[in-house]
Amino acid sequence: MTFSGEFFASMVLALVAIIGGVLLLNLNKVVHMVVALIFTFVSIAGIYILLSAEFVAAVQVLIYSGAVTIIMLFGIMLTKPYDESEEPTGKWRKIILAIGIVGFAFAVYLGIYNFDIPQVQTVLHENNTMQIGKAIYSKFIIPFEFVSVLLLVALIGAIVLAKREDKEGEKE
Amino acid sequence: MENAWLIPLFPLVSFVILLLIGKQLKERSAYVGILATFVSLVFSIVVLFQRFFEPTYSAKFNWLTIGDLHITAGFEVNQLNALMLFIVSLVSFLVHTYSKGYMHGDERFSVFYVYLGLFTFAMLGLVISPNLLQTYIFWELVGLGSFLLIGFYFYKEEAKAAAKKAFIMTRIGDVGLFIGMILLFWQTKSFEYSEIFKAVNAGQVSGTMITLTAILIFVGAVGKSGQFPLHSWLPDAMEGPTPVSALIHAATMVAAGVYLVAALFPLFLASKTALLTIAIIGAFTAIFAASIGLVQTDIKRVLAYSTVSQLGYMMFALGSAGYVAGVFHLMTHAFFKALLFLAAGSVIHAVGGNQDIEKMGGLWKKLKLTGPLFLIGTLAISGVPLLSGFFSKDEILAAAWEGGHPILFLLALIAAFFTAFYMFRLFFLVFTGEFRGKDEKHVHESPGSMTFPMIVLGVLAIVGGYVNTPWFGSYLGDWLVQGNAKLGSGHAEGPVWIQLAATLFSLGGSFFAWLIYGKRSVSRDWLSGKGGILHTILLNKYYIDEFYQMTIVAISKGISYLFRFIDVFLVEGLVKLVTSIIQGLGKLGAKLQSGQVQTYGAVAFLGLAVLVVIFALTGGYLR
Amino acid sequence: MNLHSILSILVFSPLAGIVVLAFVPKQAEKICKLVGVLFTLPALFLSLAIYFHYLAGKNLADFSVTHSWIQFRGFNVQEPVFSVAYELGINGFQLLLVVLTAVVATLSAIGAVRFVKKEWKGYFMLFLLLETGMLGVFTAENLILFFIFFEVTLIPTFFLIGKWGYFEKEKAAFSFLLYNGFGSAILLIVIMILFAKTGTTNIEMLRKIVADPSDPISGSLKLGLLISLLIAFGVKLPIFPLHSWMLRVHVQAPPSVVMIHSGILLKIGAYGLIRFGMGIFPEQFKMLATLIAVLGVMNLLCGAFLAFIQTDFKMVLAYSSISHMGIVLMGMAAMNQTGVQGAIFQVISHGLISALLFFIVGVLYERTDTSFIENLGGLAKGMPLAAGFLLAAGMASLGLPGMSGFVSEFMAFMGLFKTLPWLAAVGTIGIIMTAAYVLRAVLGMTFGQAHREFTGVFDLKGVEFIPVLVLVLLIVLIGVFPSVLSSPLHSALETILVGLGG
Amino acid sequence: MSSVPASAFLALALILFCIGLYGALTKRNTVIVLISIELMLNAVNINLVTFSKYGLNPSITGQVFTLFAMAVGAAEAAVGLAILMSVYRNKKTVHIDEMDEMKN
Repeated sequence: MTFSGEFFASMVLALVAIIGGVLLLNLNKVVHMVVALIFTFVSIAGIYILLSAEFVAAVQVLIYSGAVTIIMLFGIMLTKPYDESEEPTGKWRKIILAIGIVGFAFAVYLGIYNFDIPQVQTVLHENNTMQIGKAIYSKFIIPFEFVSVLLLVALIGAIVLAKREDKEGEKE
Repeated sequence: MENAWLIPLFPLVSFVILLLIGKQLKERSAYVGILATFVSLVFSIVVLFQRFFEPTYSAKFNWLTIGDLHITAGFEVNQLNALMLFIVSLVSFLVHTYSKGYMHGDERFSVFYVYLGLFTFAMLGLVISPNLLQTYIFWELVGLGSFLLIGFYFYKEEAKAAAKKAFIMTRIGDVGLFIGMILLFWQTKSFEYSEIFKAVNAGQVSGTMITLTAILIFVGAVGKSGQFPLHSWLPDAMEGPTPVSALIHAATMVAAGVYLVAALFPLFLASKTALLTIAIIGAFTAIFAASIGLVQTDIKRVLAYSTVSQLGYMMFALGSAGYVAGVFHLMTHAFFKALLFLAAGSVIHAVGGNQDIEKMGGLWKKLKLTGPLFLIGTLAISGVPLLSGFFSKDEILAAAWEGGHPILFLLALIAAFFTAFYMFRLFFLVFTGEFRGKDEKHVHESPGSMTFPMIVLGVLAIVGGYVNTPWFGSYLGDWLVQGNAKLGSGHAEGPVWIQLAATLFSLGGSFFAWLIYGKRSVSRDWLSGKGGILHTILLNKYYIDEFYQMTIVAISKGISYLFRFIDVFLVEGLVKLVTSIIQGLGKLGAKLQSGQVQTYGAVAFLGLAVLVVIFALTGGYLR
Repeated sequence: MNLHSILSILVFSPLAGIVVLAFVPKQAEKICKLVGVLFTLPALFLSLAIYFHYLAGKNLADFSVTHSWIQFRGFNVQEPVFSVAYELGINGFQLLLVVLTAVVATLSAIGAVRFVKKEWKGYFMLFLLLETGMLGVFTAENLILFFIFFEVTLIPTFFLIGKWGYFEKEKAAFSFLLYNGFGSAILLIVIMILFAKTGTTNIEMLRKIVADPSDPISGSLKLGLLISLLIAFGVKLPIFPLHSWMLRVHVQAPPSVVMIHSGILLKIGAYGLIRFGMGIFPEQFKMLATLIAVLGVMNLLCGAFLAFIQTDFKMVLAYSSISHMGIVLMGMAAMNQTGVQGAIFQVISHGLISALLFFIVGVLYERTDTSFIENLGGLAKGMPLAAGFLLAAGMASLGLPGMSGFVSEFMAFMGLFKTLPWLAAVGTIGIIMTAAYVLRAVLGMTFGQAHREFTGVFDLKGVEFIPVLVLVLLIVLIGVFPSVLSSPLHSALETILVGLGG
Repeated sequence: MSSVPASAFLALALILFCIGLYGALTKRNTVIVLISIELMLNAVNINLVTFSKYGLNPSITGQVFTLFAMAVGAAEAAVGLAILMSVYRNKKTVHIDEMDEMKN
C-alpha cells in the first residue's frame, strides 16, 4: 500500500466524518450537533469524489449539507424553546444497545474484512454527470418519475402536516 | 295359558285410556280401571286352573340384540307365577273397587286410577317374567307406581318426603339386584331363570360367585320388601292413600322381594351362606319391626310395621329353606293384611281422615261391618287357630325348626307374641271403650263399594289357609313343588308342640293386650312407665331414620360438598391459574407495547444483531 | 333422485333456509319463525327416509358420495400428492346420530318459536347454519371435512349463546369458544399429523393404514395422538376437569340452544371418541381402557354428587349431563360390544332426554322467570301437565326401565362389569345418586306447597306439546323396543370392534 | 487504480451507520433521532457508491441509486419534520419517550 495523496485524503475525510458523527452523539447543544453533522456530510461528499462520483458529491453537498441541515435547524428552532437535550434515556439500555451494535459491527466487519474482489478499471470519472444523466433518462426513467411524484407527495404532505389548523378552528 | 301375557295388558290399556281421557271421564274412570282388573282377574283364575292340570308354559321373543348376545323377553306360567297372578289381580281388583268409594270426591280421582293401572300392569308383568332382566324392569316400574301413589297427595310435604325416600331406598336395594343380575349374566350367559338354574346346578358357577350374586339379589329383595336395614321407607309410605297401602305396601309390591327370592330359590339353595343371611335378616326384621309396632299410635303405621315384620317372617321361612312356607304365608298375608288395611281405611274414612288411634275408640257399635272384618284380620294375623294366618305361621315355624336355627326360631316365636299383642292393642284401642275424638256424630259406615272388597278378603282370610294344612293335606305345597324336587317337600313336618307353642304365644299376646287395653286391669302406663327409655326408643323406631340422616345422608352431602370444593377451587382454580398465566403474559405483552417507538426499534435491532452475530459466528455466509 | 346426492342435500338443506331468510324483512316475526322451522324439515324427512330405507334392507354404502376437492403436493415433483376429497357417507351409527340431530333440531326450532324473543331472523339463520354443521359432522367421511363442519358448529353456537342468552351470556359464550377452540386446536394438530404421516384423511383409509403392521406411525406416537384426541373430544363431552364451560353454557344459553347443545353438540365428543379414537387406534384404546373407565366413573360420580347440592335446576341438569356422559365413557372403556352399544345408546337417549328436560325448563322459565328449585315448589298444582312431563323426563334421566335411559345404562354397566367389575361396582353408586338428585330436584319443583304465587302461570299449550310429546314417545319407544336402535348399529359396531379383536 | 482498498470505505460506512443507529435508538430529542437516521442513510449511500466503483460489475447504477436514495431521504426528512411539528403543536414536546400514543 503506498502512501499516496488519495490515501491521505481519504483518511482525513474519514476521520472528519467519524469525528463529526461522534460529536453528534456527544455534544450537549442541539445546534452544535447540527454543526458537527455538517462536517460529516461535507466529508462524505469528499469521499464521494474519491470514489469517482462527482455529481453525487455535488448533490450531497446541496441536499444534505444544505437543505436537510437547514430543515433540521428550522425544526430545532421551531420546536425547542430550551436547548439542552436533557437527561438521556436509561443507562442499561445504552449499554445493551452499545454491546448489540458492537456485535453487529463486528459481524459485518467480518464480511468487510473478507471483501476481496479484484478491482476492475472503470470509467466512472469520465463525464460522470453525463453518464448519470443518460442512465436516469433511459434506463431509470420510470423510477425517476416515481421519485418526482414522491417528492411532490412529500411536499404536499409536509405542508398539510405542518400547516397550523387554527383557521379551521376559527371558522367553527 | 298361551294368552297369559294378556293379563298385564288390560291394566295397561286402562292406564293409557285414563291417561288420555281420564280428565273427561272424571269419576267414571273407576269403571274403566275396575273392568280392566276384573278381566285380568278372570284370566288369572283361568290360568291358575289351567296350571293345575297343564305343565309350565313359557314363550319368548328377541328383545335386544348385542352382537351375539340375544336378550329375550317373554312370559312364563309356572306354579308360583300362576299363584302370584291370581293374588295380585285379585287384590288389585278389590282395591280398584274399594277406591271408588274411598277416593270419592278427590279432584285427581282419575289420576289415581291412572297410577293404579300403571302399578297393576307392572306388578302383573313382574310376576310373569321369565327372566331376571324383565323382572328387574318391572321391578323398577312397580317402584315407580308405588312412588307415584305414595306421592299422590303431592302438596303434602310428608308425602313428598315419603315418596322420595321410598324411591331412593328401594333404589339402593335395586342396585344390588342390578349388580347381582349382571354378574350372574356374565357367569351364565343368560338372564333366563331356567338357564341360570341349569348353569348353577351344573356347577358352572363358582361357589363364592353364587353366594355373592345371591346376596346381591337378596339386597334387592331387602329394599323392596322393607327388610332391615332398608325398612324405614315402608312405614313412611303410609302417607299414600289407604287403598294404595293395602295394594302396594301390604299385599303385592312389598311381597315382590319375597317373590323374587322364591323365584330364584334354586340359586339361593346353592349357597348356604346366602340362605343363612336371609334367615337372619328375616328373623331379625320380624322381631325388630314387631317391637316398634308395639308402641306406634298411627293406625296405618302399626299396620306398616306389622307388614315389615310379616315380610321378615316370609324371608325367614325362605331362608330356612321353607319354600312352601314362605310362599304360603305370602298368600295368606296378602289376604289378611289387605283386609286389615282396607278396614283401617274404612275406619279412617269413618272418622274423617284421622289416623291417630288415641283419638278413636268405641267404633265397634258404629261400624257394624268394618269392626268384625277388622277382628277377622286381627285374629288371622295373630295366628289364632282355624284362621289362615295360623296355618301359614305354623308352616313357617315348622320349617324353621327343620332348618335348624333354634335361636332364630325363638325370635320368631317372640315376634308372634308381639304381633298378637300389637294387633289386639290396635283392635281394642280402635273399637272398644269410649270414642276419644271429636265429632262422634259423623262416624258412619263405608259405602258398598268399600265393604264388598273387605268381605271378600275377610272370607279369604278365614278360608285361605285351608289349602295347605297339616290336617287336611298340603295341596298348595305339593302343587308348588311339583316337578321340582329341589324346592323341598310340600310340607314342613314339625313336632306337634310347635303348633301348641305358636298358639300359646299368640293367644298370650292377645290376652295381654286385652288385659291392658280391653279390660284395663293393667294400667296402660305399666309398660311405658317401667321401660321408659325402651319405650322412647321404640316410639322413635330405634332412631334408625335419625341414624341414616346423620350418617348416610350426611356423608353423601359431605361428599357432594367436597366435590363442589374440588370443582370450585381446584378445577376452577386450575382454570383460573391457566387464564391468569395467559392474562399475565398478555399484560406483559401489553406493557411491552409501551408506545415507545424507540424501544421497539431497539428491541427489533437487538434481535437482528443477535441473529447476525449468531450467523457470523457459526460461519454462515463465510462458508 | 340419485341416491348419492341425498346426503349432500340432507346436509346442506338448512342452508337454503338461510338464503330464504335473507330475503325476509327483519320485523316479519311470523315468517322468520315459519321459515326457520320449515327448513329443518327436509333434513328430518330425508334422514327418516334413509332410516326406513335401511330398515327395508337397502345398503347404506349406496348413499356415500365422493368428489375430489383439494389436491396439493410439495415443491418436489416426486412427492406424493396430498388430496382431500369431499366425502360424505353414512353407517348405522352415523345414521342414528343424523336422525337424532334432525329430530332435535326440528324440535328445538319449534321451541325457539316460543323461547326466542328478539331478532328471529338472525337467530334462525345462525341456527340453520348450526344444523348444517352438525349434520356435516356426523356424515363427514374425511377428517378435514369433519373438522370444517366441527368448526361450523362452533361459531353459530357462540353467537347464539352470546346474543340470545341470559344475564351472563357473554361470559358463557366466551368460555364456550375458548374451551372448544382449545379442543379443536388439538384436534387439528392430530389431523395434520395423521395427514402428514399417511397422506390421507379418509377415515376408512386411515383405519386400514393404522391397522396395517407396516404403518408409518410409531406406537408411542399413536398413543400420543389418542391421548390428544381424548383431550380434544373430552372438552366437548365433557370429561370431568374440563367441564366448567359447559355449566355456564347450560345455565346461560337460551333453552332452545341448550336443547341442541346438550342434545347433540356434546355428542360430537362421544362420536369422535368412538369413531376416531376407538376406530382408528384400537390397540392404544385398549391400553387406555382402564384410564377411560376411571374417568367415566369420576364423571358419573362427580356429576351426580355435584348435582345433588345445586339450587338451580339448570345446574342440576348440567351436572347430570356430565354424569350421564360418564356412562358413555364407561361403556366405551368396556371395549366390548355390549359396552360400546350401551355408550351409543346413552348418547342417543341422553340427547333426547336432555332436550326434553331443557325444553321443559325453558317453558317453566318463560312462565315463572326462575329456574331455582326453591322458588318453583308446588308447580304440580298450577301446571299439572308440565309437572307430569317433567317427572317423566326425570324418570327417564334416572334410568327407569321402559325408557331409553335404562337400556343404555344397563348395557354400559353390563359391558363394564365384564371387563372391570370393581370399577363398575363403584359406578353403581352413581345410579343411586342419580335417583337421589333427580328426585330431589324434580320433587322440589313440582311437589309440596307452592312457595309463592305465580301470576299468569299457565300449563303447556299449543305448539309446546309437539316437542314434549315427540320426545317422550321416542324415549319410551327406545325403552320398550331397543331394537329400533340396535339393528342399525349392528354392522357399524362390528367394524369398530374388529380392530379391538373381539 | 486506487490505492485505497474498498474495505476502508465500507468500514467507514459501517462506523457511520453504527453511530447513526446508536443515536437513533438512544437520543430523546426527536430532531436528533431524525438526524441520526439521515446519517444512517448516508452511510448506506457510501456503500452504494463504493460498490459502484469497486463492485464485481462496476457501473453507474450505484450512483443513480444513491441519487434516488437521497431524494427519498430528503423527502423523509421533510415529512418527518412536518410530523414532528404537528406533534409538537399538540403535545408541546419533542421527546420521543413522551410520544406514546400507540400504547396499548
